[in-house]
Amino acid sequence: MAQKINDIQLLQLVEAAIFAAEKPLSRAELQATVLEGFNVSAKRLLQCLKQLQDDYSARGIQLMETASGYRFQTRPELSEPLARLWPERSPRYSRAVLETLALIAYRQPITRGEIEQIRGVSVSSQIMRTLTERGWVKVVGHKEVPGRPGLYATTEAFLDYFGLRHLDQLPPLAEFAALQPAEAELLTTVGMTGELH
Amino acid sequence: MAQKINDIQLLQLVEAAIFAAEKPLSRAELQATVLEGFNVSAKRLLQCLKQLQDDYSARGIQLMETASGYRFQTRPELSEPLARLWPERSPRYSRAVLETLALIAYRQPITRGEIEQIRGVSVSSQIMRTLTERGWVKVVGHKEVPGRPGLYATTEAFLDYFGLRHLDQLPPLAEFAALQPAEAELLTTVGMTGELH
Amino acid sequence: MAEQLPPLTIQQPLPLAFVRGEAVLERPEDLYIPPDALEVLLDTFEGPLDFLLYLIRKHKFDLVDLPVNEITLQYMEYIELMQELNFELAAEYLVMAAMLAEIKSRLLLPKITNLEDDEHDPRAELVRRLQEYEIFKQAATDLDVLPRDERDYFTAQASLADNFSPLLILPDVDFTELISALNDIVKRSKALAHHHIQREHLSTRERMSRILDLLQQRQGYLEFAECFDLTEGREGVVVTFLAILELTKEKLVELIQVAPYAQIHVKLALSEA
Repeated sequence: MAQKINDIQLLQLVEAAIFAAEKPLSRAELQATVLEGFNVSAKRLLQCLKQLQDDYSARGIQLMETASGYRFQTRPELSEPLARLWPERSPRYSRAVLETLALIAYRQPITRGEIEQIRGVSVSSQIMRTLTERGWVKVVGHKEVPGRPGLYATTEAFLDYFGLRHLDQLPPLAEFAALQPAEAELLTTVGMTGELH
Repeated sequence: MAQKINDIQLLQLVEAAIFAAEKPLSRAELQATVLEGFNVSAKRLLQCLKQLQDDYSARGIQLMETASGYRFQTRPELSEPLARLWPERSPRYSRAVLETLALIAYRQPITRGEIEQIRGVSVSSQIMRTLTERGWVKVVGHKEVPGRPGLYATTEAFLDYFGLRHLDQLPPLAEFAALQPAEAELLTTVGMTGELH
Repeated sequence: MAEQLPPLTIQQPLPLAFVRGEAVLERPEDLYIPPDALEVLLDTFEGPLDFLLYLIRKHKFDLVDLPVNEITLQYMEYIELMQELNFELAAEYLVMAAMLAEIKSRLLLPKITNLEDDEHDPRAELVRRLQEYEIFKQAATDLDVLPRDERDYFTAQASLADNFSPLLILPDVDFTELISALNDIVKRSKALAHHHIQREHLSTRERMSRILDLLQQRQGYLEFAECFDLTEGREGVVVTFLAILELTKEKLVELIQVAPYAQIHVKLALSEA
């Protein structure tokens, strides 16, 4: 004693079921739950789902068929503004990140190896990635030594963030040059020290 | 530097946001999240929501405004077949729970002792716990009498659950005026007793 | 709910009751109530007020002009019956019994005060409580039929598109944090410090980065003159020149001149391999 259901009622019911279910609903699940007792043919259900897909084609959400069934999902183009509904605060930067950034700012262009030499500890790829993804540092070239390590420099975004127009607005660190012994020696040797100021 | 957004994009974004959010979204929340940077006037947003309400008026789901904001929900007429999606879920509440909830809703803020006085029986801690855990009632203060009993009030979640925007959308109480003892006494004194029944 | 209750014992003919001016005569009913039915009865009521209301409605008594004698009699019969059957009665039921008995006895006393004063009607307080309870009992029923979530409607939700990722709020860095990080390095590296203390303009280092960046964009090859921006003035030219010298010295670039007086080119240094 199957109940009758007209096309509009069928559409409403299938639509509501897919929206209300916590997970994608397959056609078999629709038949076994909300459509139980209505005797809706497979063809009719398919038509109904096609109709729903059309109805939502120009809307903010779309009816998608995934491996486990049908579900509504937001348009991919809207992901960026929708992201603001779920802001995630990332943790503060570690000391290592800040020291690396400071060294790149003052000693650019500089390789990761040179940073490690000065800091006296290894610099993880994660640190370099953090700074690169933030858009504060970038690779501006490669040092022509074995392994061709990347040469890091700060970006305009870095200056913008800290409200600087030029790097030389960073406070001078008189002692800083002393940290590169090899270089300091070289400079002394070639007698160009004076001219560098 | 507000970005431009056309009416169709606005509709899609608001629609997607309400569908994707875990809880009802107020206009203020929409403005502060997905619409941030678009400079959409209050009037335009209201029109957009009205448009959405119209778009869905004949569908299996509807756009509703409850106490804490807008959400899409399935049509009440579809509840019976839809309930088959969750065979185990059918929350029923005892009369004791419902009477206690009604007293808190209509007489808030109210102490447990006052509820017991009106109901003529003690109110178990289990009942108060059920209502608190559902997020329907909360302690909003303490009555300054010995023991400083908690004063209970209903929450936005309570209104949301019952699809209400304000407490005054609750069904009116029968002959409520007659029931306020202080008021009734006053009326009696001035000889209005007859009119109270 | 009341309709589903078992028939109640009535031990005496009911008095005539007037409901909205209409006389109603209830006939005596069966005396016997099975004990388990009484238990169900107790569970059905939300306390003595609920029970009293049931009795009042069942016998179509007028709540406002409560016939205390009759209702007390009815009430007592049930209570006694339940006590005889050793049901554990909530204390509230016994308190109510005492209250009814008290009202009844006060009604028997000669009235001293003027009769039209409602406040001195011993029934008034009980009637008020019954009325009040009945209204909230009704409110609870009304609340229960309100359409509600998870029963009459369900929240409609959509999943997020596959390309969705939450907005990452990146940590703020204070300028002083950067400086203090640098100071730490300086302190830590004291041991490495060389006697020759060099102070270099940061603008030179910045310019070095810029030239490298430009070289990358130009496939590693630039005319010497292209490195200079004459609008920067003398100082800019000097900074650029120093930067090129420094880059050459660090073997990051090579300067190439194919013939005397020919154009000088700046070229990214290539490894020997």
